[in-house]
Amino acid sequence: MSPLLALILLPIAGAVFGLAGFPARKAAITAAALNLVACVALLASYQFDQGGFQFLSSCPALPSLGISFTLGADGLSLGMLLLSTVVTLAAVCVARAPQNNVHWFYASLLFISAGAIGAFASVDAFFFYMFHELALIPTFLLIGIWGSGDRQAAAWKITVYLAFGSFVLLIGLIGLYLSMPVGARSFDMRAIAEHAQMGTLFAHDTVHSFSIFGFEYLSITHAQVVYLLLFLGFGVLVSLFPFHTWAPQAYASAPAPAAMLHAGVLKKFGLYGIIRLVTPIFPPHIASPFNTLLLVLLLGNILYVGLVTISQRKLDLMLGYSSVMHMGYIFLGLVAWNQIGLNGAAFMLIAHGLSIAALFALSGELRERTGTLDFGELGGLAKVVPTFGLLFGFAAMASIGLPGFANFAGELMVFFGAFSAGVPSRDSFFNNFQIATVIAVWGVVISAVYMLRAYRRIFMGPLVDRWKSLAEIAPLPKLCVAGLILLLLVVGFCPQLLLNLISPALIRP
Amino acid sequence: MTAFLLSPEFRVVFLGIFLLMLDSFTSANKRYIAWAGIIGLVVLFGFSFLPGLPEGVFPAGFYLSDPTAIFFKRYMLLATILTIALALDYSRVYEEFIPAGRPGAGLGEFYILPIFACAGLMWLVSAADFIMIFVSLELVTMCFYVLVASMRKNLLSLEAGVKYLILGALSTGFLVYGITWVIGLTGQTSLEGIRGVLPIVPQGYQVALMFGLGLVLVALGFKVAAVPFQFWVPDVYQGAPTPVTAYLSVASKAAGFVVLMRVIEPFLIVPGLEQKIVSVLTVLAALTLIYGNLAALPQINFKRLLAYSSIAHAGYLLVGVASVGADASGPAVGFYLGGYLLMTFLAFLVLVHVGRVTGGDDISDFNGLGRRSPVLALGLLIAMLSLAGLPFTVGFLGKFLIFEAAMQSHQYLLVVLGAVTVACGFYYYLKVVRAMYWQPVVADAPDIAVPAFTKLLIALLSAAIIIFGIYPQPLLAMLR
Amino acid sequence: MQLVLFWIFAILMLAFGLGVVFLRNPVSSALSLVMSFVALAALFITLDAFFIGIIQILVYAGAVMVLFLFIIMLLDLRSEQTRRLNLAAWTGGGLVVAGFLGLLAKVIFTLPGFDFEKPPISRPEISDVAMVGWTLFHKFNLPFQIIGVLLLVATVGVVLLSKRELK
Amino acid sequence: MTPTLAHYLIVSGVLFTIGLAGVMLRRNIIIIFMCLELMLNAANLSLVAFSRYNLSMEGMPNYNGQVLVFFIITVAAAEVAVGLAIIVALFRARQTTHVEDLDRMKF
Amino acid sequence: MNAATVPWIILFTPLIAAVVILFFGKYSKPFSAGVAIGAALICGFLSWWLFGQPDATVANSFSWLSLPGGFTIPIGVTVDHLSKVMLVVVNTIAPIVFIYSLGYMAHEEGYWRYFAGLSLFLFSMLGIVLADNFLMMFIFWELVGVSSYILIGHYYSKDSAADASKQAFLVNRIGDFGFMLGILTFWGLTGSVVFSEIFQKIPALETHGLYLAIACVLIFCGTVGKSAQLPLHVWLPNSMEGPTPVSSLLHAATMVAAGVYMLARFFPVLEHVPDARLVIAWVGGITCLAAGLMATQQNDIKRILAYSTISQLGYMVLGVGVAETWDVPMFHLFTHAFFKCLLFLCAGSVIVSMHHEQDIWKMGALKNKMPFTFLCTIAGTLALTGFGFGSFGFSGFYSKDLIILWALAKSPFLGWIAVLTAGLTAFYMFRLLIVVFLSIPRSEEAKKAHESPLIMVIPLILLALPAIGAGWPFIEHIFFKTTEPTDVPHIVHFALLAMFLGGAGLAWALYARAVKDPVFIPLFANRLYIDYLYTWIVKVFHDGLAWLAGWADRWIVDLFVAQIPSKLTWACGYVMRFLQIGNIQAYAFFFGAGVVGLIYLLIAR
Repeated sequence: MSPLLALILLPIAGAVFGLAGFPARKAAITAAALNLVACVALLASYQFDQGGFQFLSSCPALPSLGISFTLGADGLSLGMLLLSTVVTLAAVCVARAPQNNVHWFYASLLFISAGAIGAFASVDAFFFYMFHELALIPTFLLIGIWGSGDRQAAAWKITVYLAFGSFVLLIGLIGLYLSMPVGARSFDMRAIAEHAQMGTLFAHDTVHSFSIFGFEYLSITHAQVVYLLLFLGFGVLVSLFPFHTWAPQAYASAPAPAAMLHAGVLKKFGLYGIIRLVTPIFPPHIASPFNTLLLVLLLGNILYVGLVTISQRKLDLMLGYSSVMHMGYIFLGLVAWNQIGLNGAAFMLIAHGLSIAALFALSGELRERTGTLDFGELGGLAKVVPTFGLLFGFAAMASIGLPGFANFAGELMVFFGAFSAGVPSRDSFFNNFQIATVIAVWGVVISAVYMLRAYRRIFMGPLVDRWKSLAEIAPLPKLCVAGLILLLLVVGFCPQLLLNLISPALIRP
Repeated sequence: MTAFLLSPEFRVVFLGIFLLMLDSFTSANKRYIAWAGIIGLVVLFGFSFLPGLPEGVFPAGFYLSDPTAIFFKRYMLLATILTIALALDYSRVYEEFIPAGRPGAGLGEFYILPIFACAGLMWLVSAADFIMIFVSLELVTMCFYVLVASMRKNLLSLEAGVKYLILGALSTGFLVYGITWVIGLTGQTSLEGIRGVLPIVPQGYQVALMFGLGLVLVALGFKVAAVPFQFWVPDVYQGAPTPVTAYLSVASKAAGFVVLMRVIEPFLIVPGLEQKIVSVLTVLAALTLIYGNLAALPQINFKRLLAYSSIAHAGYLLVGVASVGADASGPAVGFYLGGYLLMTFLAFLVLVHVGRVTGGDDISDFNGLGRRSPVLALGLLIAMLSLAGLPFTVGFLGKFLIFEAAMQSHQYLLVVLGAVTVACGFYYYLKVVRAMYWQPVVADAPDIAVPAFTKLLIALLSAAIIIFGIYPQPLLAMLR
Repeated sequence: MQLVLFWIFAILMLAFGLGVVFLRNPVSSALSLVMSFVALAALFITLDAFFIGIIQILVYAGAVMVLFLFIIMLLDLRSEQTRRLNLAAWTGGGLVVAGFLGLLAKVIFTLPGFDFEKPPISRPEISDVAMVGWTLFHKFNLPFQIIGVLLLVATVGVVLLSKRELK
Repeated sequence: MTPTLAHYLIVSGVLFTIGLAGVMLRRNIIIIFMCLELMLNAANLSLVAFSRYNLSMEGMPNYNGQVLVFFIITVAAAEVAVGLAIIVALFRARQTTHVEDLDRMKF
Repeated sequence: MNAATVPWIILFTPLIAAVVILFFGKYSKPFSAGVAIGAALICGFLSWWLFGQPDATVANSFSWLSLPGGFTIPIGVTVDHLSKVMLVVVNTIAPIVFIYSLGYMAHEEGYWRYFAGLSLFLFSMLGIVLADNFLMMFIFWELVGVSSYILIGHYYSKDSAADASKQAFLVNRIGDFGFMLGILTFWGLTGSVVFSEIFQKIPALETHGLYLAIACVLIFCGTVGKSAQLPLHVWLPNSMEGPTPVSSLLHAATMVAAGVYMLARFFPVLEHVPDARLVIAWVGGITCLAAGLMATQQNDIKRILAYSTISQLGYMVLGVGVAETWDVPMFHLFTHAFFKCLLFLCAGSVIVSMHHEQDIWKMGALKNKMPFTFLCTIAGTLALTGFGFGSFGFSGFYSKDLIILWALAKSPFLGWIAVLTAGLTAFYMFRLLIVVFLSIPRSEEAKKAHESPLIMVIPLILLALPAIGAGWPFIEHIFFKTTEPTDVPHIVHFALLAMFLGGAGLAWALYARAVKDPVFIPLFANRLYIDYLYTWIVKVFHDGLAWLAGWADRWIVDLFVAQIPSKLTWACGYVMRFLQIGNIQAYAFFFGAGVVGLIYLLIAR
């Protein structure tokens, strides 16, 4: 039995205990804390010199289709697991117990966590997919029952959207599976990668031509169909422009811990999936025809969504949009298709997860206290809640990629990766990637604009009378957010700590 | 001869006759009849795992005992057991609506007719001959005519009965006429014989053969609720007694699919025909997917919603049937049906109990169920998630296998349509979840007490949904 | 000669069939159906299917139609009141009927070699009752038993559906 | 001059269509039911014609078809019994046999 | 302690101080101040010590981020003459200003925040100075931005301060945008971000002239932002919302000079790219003239100094563009740091005694009440205006004239602009001096003003000395090896003197007795309307665009990817439902139609 199974089962056990009548909050916090400890222990026992997937355990589930319940973790997954457990603990601690159905509330949170952990600990693409979906319903319930604002619409939107996206993804996965030679098909990520290396994947790629009234409008190979399906599926899950509108609304309506878990951890599933199942597998000749399209879309994320973020008048929506915007950077790193970009993207996955979790935790706290996140109604809060302001300042600075925080190192690698992408020789300058990089770097300015504007509106300026007696942030949330920020700082100062963990898993020729 | 008479179907018939006698000649409490039926069927279900009868005791070409048939015989037995269990819980409502001289009169038949239907269904899944198909199909249909209309003081039940009667008879007409053409042109009644004759049937007969087969497809399409032959489904499902609805939507549909796959199989060896059959099935599947899923969106009545959902599932199953090119399509359809049984019965089980207390079957009657009865709510939650196709449930794996088969036979259109409609499905299934967990309880609504046996059933069905959703191998092994 | 007989009975059958559809009074319809069945039985006999022809008259024209008539009388059904003439239904129905006829025509007229005469039967001395019976009990034994179960179910069903409430 | 197989098939097809038309056009359930019987009988006619014209190898009519006719007649009789029982029950409850009155459930 | 570790100690001491203050500072004011000042003093001593060490180029870096593919970003210190000089400047002025803050901030709240910010700033600034590669420089570049943000926003409850801090950060980020692109381009060209490696490869890249020029100009964008060159100068005057010591240290002496320092660091590349230097020279020249013009019509004492800073930075950038070595602009940076810092601290002293009144038209005749401050201001003014002739003068005289000479040598037009600006400088500085310290008191506060406490006056005196003498050749030669251009006509020296006298005289004539400003030139008073233009651009374009995007996201994108599909689907379902009409006849008809359709598909197609 793999210790990873314990990692998945612990939150579920916490949820079950909570549902069975134990004090839900305590059960949840205990489970999350134990899980974090377990994860750190795993990290400590990972054999770095050996590399690759470890803690493997496998149990055939559907042998006829090459599906087995295989758990295992390499550096990248360990990084993601660490992110998941850290954010889970923070989310559970930050969560304010609602008046009704407390046990369901915590159980939902823990189920989201279990789903994310399961996905990151799966080596089998099929179970990787399945675990992600496990979190769908808890999210629906969390937003629908304990959300705020237009919660019903938001809950519907995120659920139906993600359901659609994940089924597109499922089709893509099946397509990938079917492009292996008969008899050697498998959903094991390692096997898929091996096939890709040996050239047996897409070995008999067929061209499909689509024509209407004799006019052939599309000619596309099976591999390209699969590539597009995977990218579209993962893209919807990650809120790739223009399929992003579910995210801000959902995060704005979700209770803070749900937003933390979803934006911080679960949404990373799609990008992680691309790192695992798309980048190492598709040879450039299949992928490159779509580069321009993907670049345009991700620039939509950075530039257009960035502008949309600026126009927001409420903190929660703004944070939601900002998280959508940052996905654009990660995509840029992935599309760059090279070592630097890939590492940058993976690095940003974790950095962004931590920073957005901290931000959502704080915004949730703020909403609890003030009942509003409207910039127009807030102002000058640093006067009464200085610690709050300080923490928010740190988190905001982290999120806009200030050096010293982990996000910066990630963005840096992404920019360098993208800038050097697609250049056969250093002599030909200004191909699509470089133009995209130039625009993407402007995103750094955009994110500074909205973050500072928000900080200015909420914490600076004259204190609004209504908030004269606002209470300072409670110790536990403070500790959680400070912990997240500390992690960001540590990783930001010594990015090599994290890179040593993840980069062996991200070797590209 | 004894072996022949002791075939599983006859055992079921004998059980039915025994119970009928019990019902007529003793004044036993009708519940005992139901229990006796359940126990008898469970025993027979157990028998089905014993080494089977030797091949060859059955007339050649009539009766198949292949793994599919055996699997579906168990399937029908299980469905019948669950139906009777459901009927037990439903009996209080049922009693109100049957005119009876003494308390419980008519209940006996209500418990016993499903057993005869079960025999018919078991024959049907073994049938390898058009006459056999016709006769057993009619046996099943006859049971259902009676069962659907049996709550005679309930106008909806009567109306449903008439609708089912007329449209069912219409489809029988088409079936018979289609069979006529097929038999007439090939001179063979058995599928085996037809397979043998088809390659030497003159080219010119193909059109007429397609005409006949098309009419048979129409009738089977009626059974499985394929658009455009689905019109009876919502009305009949809504009006029929709930256990009957469940039985109808599971067993009758499953049998329809088994027969459908058996019937088209011989015709697929002729290349010209195969392509046409597949494209017609594709059209049917696409229409069914779209209609079932889309029309379900605005529903507010839960039973009707389940009816549309049943159409939608027929769509996914038809995708599997239309993927006959893939070797995995048969097991995929079988597995899907297996999962469909579990989740549908779970949903109806909860509906029976909620309906018993609230007296209605609108979605709004489920408001606050999470508070009123956590067990029922959890059961229904699992059922809905499985119907919607969420991973770790058997419903998801079913869809997965179907999509896999479809991708393998390059049915890209259907696959994409499937993905889109799954998203619709999430909407309407989650509407129920929303009602249970989001919506407030109606003021002073009492908690719903659930009998222990029902709790056990809910637990068993939920567990099966999840276990087979993670480890489907046992089911799949039965199908191969 | 046979052809003449055939046409006579065929036209009778179809005409009475139309009568079923177009006569307003249910009783007329039912009687018309009886006549149609009788004509059909005659057609069976032209096809040397004596047993089926007799059964047709006994079971159908006799038992079944009596049941129909009995129920019509019992329920005291009057001729169908002309509610409003449902133009849509008639056009729609007409279209479907026309379509179906067209398809049928295509099927029948594309069939090669269906205009051959009746082949002679090799051993006309064997009674077809015997042959039908033999086939039924030997070859189609299993379906026959199933039919038995079916009749049982129908009986039980009718009983269930017709029980009266004792006040 | 004897009638050919096509004759019978045409006549039976027309009869079937008449039955279908009746089902679609009549509003009285009992008459609709009668029309359904017409359809079944049309099928019977085809069956018998096929069995007579496509002789088996021994030169005898194909009795398989005739057996099916026998079954169809039996089933039809049973169906009529059950169907009429349902219709009677309906009439008792609603005092009508008109299809247009049966629209409690829709959409 | 050796030359390899000392730079690291210098670099990290202030950071440690900042962290300590962050965690413990709020409990004790003296503790905060003590830690910060102690750290600054340590840095100061070590810097001087280091300055005394011989130059040794040892590789002194480690990899901060490296990937298996060979991509490495090092963090390392470079200790060469240039960085030593800069270290000395920064670490000399910083302790003085820190100490001065003790007095200035004595009664302010947020003491710990202030000193933590100062320490953070010092850390960042030293990082820029010591950086041995572009990325490290960029990292600290951003960090000085953020410390500047914190310090400008010290009075965050004031709208103007909050806005100013935000603006400063954002404008700097715009500059950093170019900077980052420049780094990327250089990396693309040379495959490295380390200065020494880039310098080695540049000669081989002569063929890529255009790319190289673009890259240099992009790098220069960083300077434009940080050193407040046109067109990104607007934030610097607004940054005066911060406490005066901050203005003095960050926004006059050191941080804003970082842009010039960076160009100097980068000079080996610029030498090979004349096109880029031309751009740089023009930007510098235009900035120095425009800022000088704007300064003439400001009324806020700190703003006048701020524009003067911009103008002087313009000189320095001009110097980078025209001079033969980096010593020329760095020399001006060196002198300017002292006298501008001094001037700001004097202004701070005035402001404190005027109870935070900053309008010069509320002041007047302070010379007797604040004698030390007055004398120091005179020293600063003379240094800034470059008073002197022949071979003797105040510090600015040496450094600024050197730049003007080089400008004349390279491009007469730019040279004369610089000369003209010198006259403007004299005018606006004497305007300030006269209005504030001479003439008549114009308010009650001015009448009651008194000298500042000793802790503020001592730093003034400490700074006045280098302000006077830092340019003297014997001192200059310790730090720099400047050369004069050869072929400049001597008349220019007279012209400069004339400019000084003319400017000062005009100021005396206009303002000696003025109660309020007798001159009003709207164009200059309104800062050439550039601020308004930016406000308008930001409002109309950026915000407008953002609003448009927000609108589009809600009403177009969301409509197309979410609303329409979902509503349409629902509507389709709603309509389809009506097929289920409830009527058996209709069902039979649909059934029949379905049969016909299906059979048609099967046989007729």
